[in-house]
Amino acid sequence: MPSAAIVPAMTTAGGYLLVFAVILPVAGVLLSVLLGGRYAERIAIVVMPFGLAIAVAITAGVWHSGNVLQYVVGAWEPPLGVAFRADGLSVAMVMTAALLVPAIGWFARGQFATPPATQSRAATTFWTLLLAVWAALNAVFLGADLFNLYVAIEFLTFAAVPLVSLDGRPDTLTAALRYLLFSLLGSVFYLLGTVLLYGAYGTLDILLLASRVRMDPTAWIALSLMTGGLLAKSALYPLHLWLPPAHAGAPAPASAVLSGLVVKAPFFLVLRLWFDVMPGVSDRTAAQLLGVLAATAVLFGSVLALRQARLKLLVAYSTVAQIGYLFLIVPLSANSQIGHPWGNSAWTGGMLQAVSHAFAKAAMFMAAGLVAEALGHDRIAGLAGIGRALPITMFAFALGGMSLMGLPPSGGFVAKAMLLTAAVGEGQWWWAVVVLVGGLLAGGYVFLVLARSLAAPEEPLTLRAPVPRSRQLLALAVALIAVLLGFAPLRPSQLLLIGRPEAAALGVQ
Amino acid sequence: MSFIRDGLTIGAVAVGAFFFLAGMVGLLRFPDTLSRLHALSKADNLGLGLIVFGLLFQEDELFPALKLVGVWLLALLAGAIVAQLIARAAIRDRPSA
Amino acid sequence: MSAATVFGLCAAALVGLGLFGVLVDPHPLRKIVAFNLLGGGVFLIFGITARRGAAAGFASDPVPQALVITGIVVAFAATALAAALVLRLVDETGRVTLRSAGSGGGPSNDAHS
Amino acid sequence: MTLTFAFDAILALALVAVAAWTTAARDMFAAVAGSVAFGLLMALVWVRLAAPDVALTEAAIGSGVTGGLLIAVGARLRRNGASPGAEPPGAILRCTAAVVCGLVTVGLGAIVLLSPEPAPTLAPLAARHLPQTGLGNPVTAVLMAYRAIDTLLEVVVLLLALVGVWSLAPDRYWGGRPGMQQHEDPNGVLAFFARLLPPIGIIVAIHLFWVGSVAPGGEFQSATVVGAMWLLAMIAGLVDLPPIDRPGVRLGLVVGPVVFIVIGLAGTALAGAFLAYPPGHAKLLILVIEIPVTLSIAATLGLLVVGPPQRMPPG
Repeated sequence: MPSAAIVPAMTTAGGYLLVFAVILPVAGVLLSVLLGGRYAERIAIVVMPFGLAIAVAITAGVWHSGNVLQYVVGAWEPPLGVAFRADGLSVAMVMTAALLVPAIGWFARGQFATPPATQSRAATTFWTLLLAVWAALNAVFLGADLFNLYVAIEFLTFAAVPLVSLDGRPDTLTAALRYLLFSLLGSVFYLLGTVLLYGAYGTLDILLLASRVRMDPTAWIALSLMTGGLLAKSALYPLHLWLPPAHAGAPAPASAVLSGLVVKAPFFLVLRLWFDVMPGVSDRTAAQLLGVLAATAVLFGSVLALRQARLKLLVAYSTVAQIGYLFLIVPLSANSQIGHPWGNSAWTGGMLQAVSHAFAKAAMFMAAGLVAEALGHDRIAGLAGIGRALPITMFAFALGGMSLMGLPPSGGFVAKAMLLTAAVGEGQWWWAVVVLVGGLLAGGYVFLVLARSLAAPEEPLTLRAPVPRSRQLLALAVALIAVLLGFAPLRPSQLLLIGRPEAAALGVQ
Repeated sequence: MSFIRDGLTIGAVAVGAFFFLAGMVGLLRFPDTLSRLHALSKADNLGLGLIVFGLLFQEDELFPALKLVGVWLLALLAGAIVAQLIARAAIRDRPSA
Repeated sequence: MSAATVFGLCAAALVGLGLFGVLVDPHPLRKIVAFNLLGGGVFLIFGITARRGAAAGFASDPVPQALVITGIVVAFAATALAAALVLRLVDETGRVTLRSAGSGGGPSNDAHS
Repeated sequence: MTLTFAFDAILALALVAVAAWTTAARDMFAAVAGSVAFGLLMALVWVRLAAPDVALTEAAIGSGVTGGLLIAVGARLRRNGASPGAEPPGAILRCTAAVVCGLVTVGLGAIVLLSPEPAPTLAPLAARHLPQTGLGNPVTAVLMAYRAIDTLLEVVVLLLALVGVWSLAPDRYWGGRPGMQQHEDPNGVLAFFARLLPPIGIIVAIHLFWVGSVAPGGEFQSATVVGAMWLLAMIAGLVDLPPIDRPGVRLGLVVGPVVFIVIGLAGTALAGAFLAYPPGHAKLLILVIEIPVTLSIAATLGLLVVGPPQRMPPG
């Protein structure tokens, strides 16, 4: 049982990489603030390959050792000190961020390029905050201490909110303010749960806590408070109201970061809480309740996406729906009949959904941004002919949409197929219906856009601005990653099991 | 000895608290900003002074005692300045002016 | 009943009051004020946890105390950012409200071109 | 015992009463004033909970700087004659909210009453390792040694908030000076005050900083006092608000976290872990970190209060 070797007090070989994954982008942020707008873009571009290299090294380390990487900061052992820990789950998300952030950064050069010797507010802020988002995401995915994770999600909030209102229009300011208020409320409830757990069990370290936590009212209330707070931050129905205006109002690269990556962080913490910190505390009713919210999000978000008149809002509402799929993990694995949640294909399916949605949605927002730049608007009714004018862009949009629909061979297909398998295997067929109907609705809104864009325009389409081919190809590349994820094997992934207690004993292949 | 010190402390603090109370009543009952300000700053400065005076008897060392006096002086200074500023603002914004 | 319990009940009341203010007050600045009350209640729970953890010659567990100090600073940062957003919104629109073209979940969100 | 209990009970009731009044007050300015009073009462509660470090932080930041910021914003909203653009939500929504809040309160209250006393604690561990840090104040030890990574990230969070606030400047003012109103009357009482107080304030700040290693105090409290003195001088018009792209300003903002990270990295080489201190040098290194961190926090707090640029950049 290799997992039994995880001792909270030990720094493993290669553990220092975890600290660097957080500190490197932080250093970039500090440098950007110090040197100002002229250098922010260059600093970000220089930091990115190193950040990617660190993520690859972490992945390799976890994969080769077959065990978690761990770093004890300052050599102060938990529970007194703070540790960072990378298991299979962390690696999947860290790698996703490390691929997407540079891709989005490269894409954003077309929009936020800084001409030499001048400064611009939006560009400086964007590049500084892009690195800050990256640092915060890594801190969330690698954090192993509940309070350190609180600081990390607040870090993420402060990095993400100003991205929404970069253009300074009143409606984006309103969206940013609402996002901030929802997010702060979410964090404060997370914090409340954290202190209740500390008061009951005397530690904040996730591993130590998992070994001490009991099924008692305090744990139960803490779990509800923290889950509620995190749901508000990840915009699960009915706490989704802030998301569409915020994600649709932000500049396209920022939307791609927010929709693809930022909302995944609170979801990730929900998984940590339900499956790592308190696996025994969640009961069937609570898990089913969460499932009902998730299912409503899938259906409601998809229907609203169908009814949108603007492309970016359509994509944003589809995020509301796709977040619903993620939370189906909870009812499908929390009380798995196999015995351990991660033995179930819902676990892998849900994580694959998180990763493939990140790429698919980023590609779709990039494409939507290019369309809006080319046309000067993003009204769906006025898209006729854009498919012929920007074929690569619309192809990227279609590939991303394919993953959302769950068409083979995309990552979304495998993810949804695994969720279906799990729903049937667990005897909870009603979630299977939700997955299928959600896929059909997604097909509806994606085809709506594609059909419109391929239609012949009434008058010849004139593009307001030329769209560089490189940016279109970048969107396509990101969409292709989402599709290639579909060649992942259709069974519980070994990588995601690394660091799961008892996973080895379970003998899942 | 400690009995006398405690007695002095209790007496001074009680009188100080009375001045605070009087200031509070003035703040609530007086009709306009300026007279309220008058009641408040008078009572506050005196009240705080008496309380600090009372607490001095409980201090054996010089430095903490000096810190207490310092607190009073700073509060006095800040109170005076703020009262000035509020009074000016009140006169400027007076509806008849 | 110990001091910790008294202030613990007080904290519970503050969390409820603050949450109510955040949820129902229409004015964003007052939402922020209410949010600070809510935060105060949560910090107080840290305080009573610390007080109940008095040991080893410390009258209060230092770890939750340090966490609260971090929390207070973060809460201030949040207040400052929210306040700046409110001010900019007022400069742009002359109104203080969270309801705008982007409000609500309906499909009528395409008000601006 | 009963007397202290009575005091605690009255204090707790006063706190709830002020909070209720703040929530219910019709005038927005009254609500802001209520929140300042709330912060001061909270500081008293922290003293009663044997947490003087937190009491100082609460008084300085929770009540002082936050209060100043909210008053400034409230005054500007009033000056702009901003109309409240929305009505309160309907009765059903209010009732639902009240029920939810009531449930949260009851649940929390139940936990408070049911929790064991004494509670689990890390105090013995913190005490055992205190000699390794060379510090006398365990709270400073948690902030600067055991959980230094939290403190580092938090200082950066504060800086990010400033980046966010600055990003709200209109484009034409980018790089310019913040727009806070100054009272430029060189012979006025405020200017007098602003000349008299800062030297005293700096001494207080140094004192707070210095005792922080052995007694209540430390960099956050000290930084707030420094920041407040700077703000006072700016409000009184003695010093102008700095343009946000002045290199000195930028340097002041980042020097703290940069030194923090550099010493942390040095720890990787010299003491075996990021943010570890070599034995025997912990106190000195912590001090070396704290001085620039105090400066950076002070600068960040001050600039957060004065807000985004509102004047054309020079040149």
